[in-house]
Amino acid sequence: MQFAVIVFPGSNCDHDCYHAVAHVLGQPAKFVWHKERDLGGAEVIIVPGGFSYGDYLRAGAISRFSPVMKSVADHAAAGRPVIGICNGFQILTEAGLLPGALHRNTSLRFICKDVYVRCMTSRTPFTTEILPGETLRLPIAHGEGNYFCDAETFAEMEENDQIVFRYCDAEGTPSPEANPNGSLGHIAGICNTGGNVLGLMPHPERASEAALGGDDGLRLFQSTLSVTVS
Amino acid sequence: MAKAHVYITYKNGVLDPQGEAVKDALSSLGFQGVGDVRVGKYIEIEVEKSAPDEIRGEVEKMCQELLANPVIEDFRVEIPNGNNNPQPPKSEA
Amino acid sequence: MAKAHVYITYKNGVLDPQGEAVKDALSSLGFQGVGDVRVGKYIEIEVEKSAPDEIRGEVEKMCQELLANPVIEDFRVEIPNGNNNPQPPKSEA
Amino acid sequence: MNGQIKEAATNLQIALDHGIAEDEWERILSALGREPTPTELGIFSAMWNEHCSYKSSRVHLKKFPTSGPRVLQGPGENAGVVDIGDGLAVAFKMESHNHPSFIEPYQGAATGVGGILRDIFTMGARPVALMDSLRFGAPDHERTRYLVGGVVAGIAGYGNCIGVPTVGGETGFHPCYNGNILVNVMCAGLMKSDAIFRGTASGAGNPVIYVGAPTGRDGIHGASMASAGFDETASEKRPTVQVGDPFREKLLLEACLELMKKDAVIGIQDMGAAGLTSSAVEMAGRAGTGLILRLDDVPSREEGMTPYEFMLSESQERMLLVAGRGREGEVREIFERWDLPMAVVGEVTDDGRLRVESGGKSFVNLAVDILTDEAPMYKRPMKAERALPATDPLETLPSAEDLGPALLALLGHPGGGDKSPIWEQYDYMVRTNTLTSPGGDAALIRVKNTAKALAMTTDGNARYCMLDPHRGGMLAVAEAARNLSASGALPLAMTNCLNFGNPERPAVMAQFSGAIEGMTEACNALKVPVVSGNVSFYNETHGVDIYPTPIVGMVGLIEDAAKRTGTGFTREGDVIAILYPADEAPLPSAGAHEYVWVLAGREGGAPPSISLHSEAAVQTVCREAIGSGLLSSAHDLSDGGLGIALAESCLASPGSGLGGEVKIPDGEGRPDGHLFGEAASRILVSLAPESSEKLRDLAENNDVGYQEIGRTAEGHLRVESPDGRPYFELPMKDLLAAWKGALGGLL
Ligand SMILES: Nc1ncnc2c1ncn2[C@@H]1O[C@H](COP(=O)(O)OP(=O)(O)O)[C@@H](O)[C@H]1O
Ligand SMILES: [Mg+2]
Repeated sequence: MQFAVIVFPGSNCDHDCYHAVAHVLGQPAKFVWHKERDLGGAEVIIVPGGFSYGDYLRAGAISRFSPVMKSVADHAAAGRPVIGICNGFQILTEAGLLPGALHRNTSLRFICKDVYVRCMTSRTPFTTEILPGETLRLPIAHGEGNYFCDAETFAEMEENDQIVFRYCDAEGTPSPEANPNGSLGHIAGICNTGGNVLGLMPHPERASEAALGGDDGLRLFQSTLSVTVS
Repeated sequence: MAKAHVYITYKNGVLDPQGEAVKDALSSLGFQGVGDVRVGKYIEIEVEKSAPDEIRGEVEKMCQELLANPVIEDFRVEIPNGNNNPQPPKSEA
Repeated sequence: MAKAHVYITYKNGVLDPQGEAVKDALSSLGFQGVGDVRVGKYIEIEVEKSAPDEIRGEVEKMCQELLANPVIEDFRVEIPNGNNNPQPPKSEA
Repeated sequence: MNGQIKEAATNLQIALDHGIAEDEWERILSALGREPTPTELGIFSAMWNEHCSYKSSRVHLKKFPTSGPRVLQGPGENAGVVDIGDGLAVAFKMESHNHPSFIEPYQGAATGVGGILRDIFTMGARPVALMDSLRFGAPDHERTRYLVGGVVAGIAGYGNCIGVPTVGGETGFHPCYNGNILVNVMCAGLMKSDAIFRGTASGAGNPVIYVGAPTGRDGIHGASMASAGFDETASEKRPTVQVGDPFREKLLLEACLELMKKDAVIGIQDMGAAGLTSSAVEMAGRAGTGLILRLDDVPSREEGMTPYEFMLSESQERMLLVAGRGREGEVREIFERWDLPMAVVGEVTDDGRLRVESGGKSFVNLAVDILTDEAPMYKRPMKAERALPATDPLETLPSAEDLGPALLALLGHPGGGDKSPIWEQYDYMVRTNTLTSPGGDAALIRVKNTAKALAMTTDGNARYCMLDPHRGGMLAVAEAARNLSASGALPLAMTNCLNFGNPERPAVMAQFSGAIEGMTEACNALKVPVVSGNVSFYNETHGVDIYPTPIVGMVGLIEDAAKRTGTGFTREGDVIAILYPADEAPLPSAGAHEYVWVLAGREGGAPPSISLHSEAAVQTVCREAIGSGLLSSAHDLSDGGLGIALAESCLASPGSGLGGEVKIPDGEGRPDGHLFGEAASRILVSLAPESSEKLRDLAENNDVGYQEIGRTAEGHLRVESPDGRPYFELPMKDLLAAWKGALGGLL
């Protein structure tokens, strides 16, 4: 499965994503510079985390205008897998590929720690191998992960099975105490109506090796391998 | 170069964590009777245009495309010394 | 409750990385002739006082103590519908 | 020869306003045979000040051992470089940003991080880890809360954005820092051992290239006020605080590393303190060459900047480099791709002079060596003074039966409690190399594509240095090395930040000299050379100096990253034991400094004594035991002695659930002295009972004491006297609650 990791000026989890899919998962991967338009036949697009354009103005606001985003949108429109991680999630919402917006954590602080998330659906290419109700331990590292959308959109997302991960406690129960940033409905990750575009705040690439304290995150990348590519 | 001022605020109904924090901090500093506090952005932009209406048009476009996120934010443009008949805050939604 | 508006901007000469990034982004979006862009804060505060002068006094104190960082920022307070004879931006320095 | 210079004249008063002493002014006059131009005067003030010239410290710093089989680059460059095998090397350095952080905590700390990062990637290394060593005033001082919040957010704001993990550090509180906090930041980077870049401007005719952010009037210090007279328009150009732009620095980092893969770069140096001046002068100085700078070509972001302002600006995120002739195009191509300004601003000459031109006029024409080699050097007077009582204040404290409350007080004190409210604001995991979250003795970073891991720590104990600078210096180096050894790493080399008061006071210079001598002894005994460092003087408020605070930053190597330990107990029923110098008691009752401070606010007596030979032996045994897989955990005893070390090992166990049952070994003195005494050279370990034979043998063979003191146990920590009387028994949830809440009011 060919992976492409998009690199924006300021991206800093690009190498981590590359490492996870190329060296840990052992799949072909390449970087695509944001000024390019050619995704080079990649099947899975990763929009990595970091601080594209320094998070200036709003996280993801400036990156969404990069030339490559048109190709990412086409890829998404064709129903192919796209995952936006952390800043990548922010970029996908700014670009309108996912609904809603991410704003400042209620604590107003950057938070870096491990959290638990509950998988709500197996319908995305990144969760095919994860059962609904399963709990994963994944790291977060963000200052603007507080998901918001209007009530109507939220209802639609629930209706359409678009909420993919919710923050929860170690037992799998979503709760305000387990929600690190105040996000609506304890949302940690959502997908588009088609299910092929996933955005999430936690960093699966940082939880892809036992040596680093856990490998639950690898399962998201592994899941894509069982997706038949048309 | 002419100047435009842009004010970006959270939409009604969107929780403003920074505003809440400022409000709490003001109270604990001893300021009494502080009500709602909302923290937004204030952007000053220099543009080459000179007719106030043109400037406004251009800058509103900037807001729609980049400066404000219509999901959570409203914006308002003012042209100093220009025609600033009160205008309701705008958003794309 | 009365309202006050506070505008906080970087002092002249202080680097505004955010403003620079926004300026570059606007240009690459095709907006032409964009000059300086400065990104600051815009704060709306409700206070219990009602005399404009009292409100201004109170809110300026808030700026000095909490809202603005006098080392790098200037601030300006406006009372909507109050007496807003143009006032120069203030800083403690 | 400077006939065409049109700036106003300079005089003694202007020199004094620039912080140049009267005899230094005379020196300038006799060296030049004329009065310096205003820009030249500014350059002298920058190059001859303490920060650049090390004029008060140089004679002392010479004592440090700086070489060793692994040292590829010692002090004198932007960072030290040490070989770690497999063709790789680690570059590292620590820097202070104390004064800027006190004035504007967020930007001061942020730009401190930016500066040390540039020092590392200038060498050709990719930064892989940051550490921060912080000292604030009393927790209840009115400014402390504001400063803690700002400094931590500033470090986070810069480090997180650029994507270098902040993996550890230390945080202390003491009223001596009420008016002068310390913000020391260390960075380590990885590089190929045969691709070290240096700050040298060699090869006459080679282009001098400016890359990075445009220059503004940032941080032109008080000196610029004196310069206002030189130019009528200067009055409104007030000096401004530097604001960091981590996004721009990220681009600069990537562009520089990309450029360095080509052989176009001859020398490169970041523009740190005194910006263009120090980078140009130092690069020429190292190469024995000269430079011409044409200021009209320097990118600027403000109108009408004078040569004086260009030369002294401390705008951030800028670098100066010398490229091979004809390679300008390659440099331009890379920096354009990263959307960064790049400009050829001069060239290398062979006449040993710094010339600065603007608008066709010459503003500076100075021999480089007057600014560097011939800079003033002082042997300042020294006179040791004792400011704290010589008697051990432990005796003034009533001895309690129940030591539980004291333990909880120590754990609940901001200095001793949980620091996660700080380090959870730092992205400590980005780059996926971080093997342990902050909170342990040493930070561990794996080296991808090898089995190795780097270990890093920062340590310093100002109270010890205040009580006895010499011994305090030794203890700081010993503790840093012990922290590394306790994680399984071999200490390789160190850097430092020497934070002291006003060097013009003989008592301060005595502290400085004593601390350096003590550090030097320990470096020699533990075979840890000093490869880089930084001196920060004038840490004082209203004439009162801070406690002498040398901070040691040390880097160690674990050959096989799988063979490492953490500080936390891992298994119920493990043996708890202490490694200690064989010719001493396992736990002498001495110097319970932190305990007396937290409980009674008193300080005095002497720091713990230390035998460096025994220290080395204890560390060797610990490392070998970890290497042979004998240990489940290891944690050095430091502030708060055994009591705190035990509690921390319990708190660092999975879910903070493992406690222990411990009996204090027989010995003379007070119970609280045993429990909280801060004897050096001791490591608390836990191990499977089956391994205890082997560890005992290993210790004996190396003249190291091995004393079992108890077992790990689920859910509580009980400590009893040698005759079985309980000092306390506390449920883990009580320890956890006290510890977790320690920073509560501050963040
Ligand atoms: N400012 C900080 N930044 C990052 N980590 C920190 C910081 N302060 C403390 N820590 C972490 O918490 C641990 C305990 O902190 P502290 O008690 O101050 O240090 P020490 O144990 O070295 O005396 C440190 O070893 C470090 O890993
Ligand atoms: Mg320690």
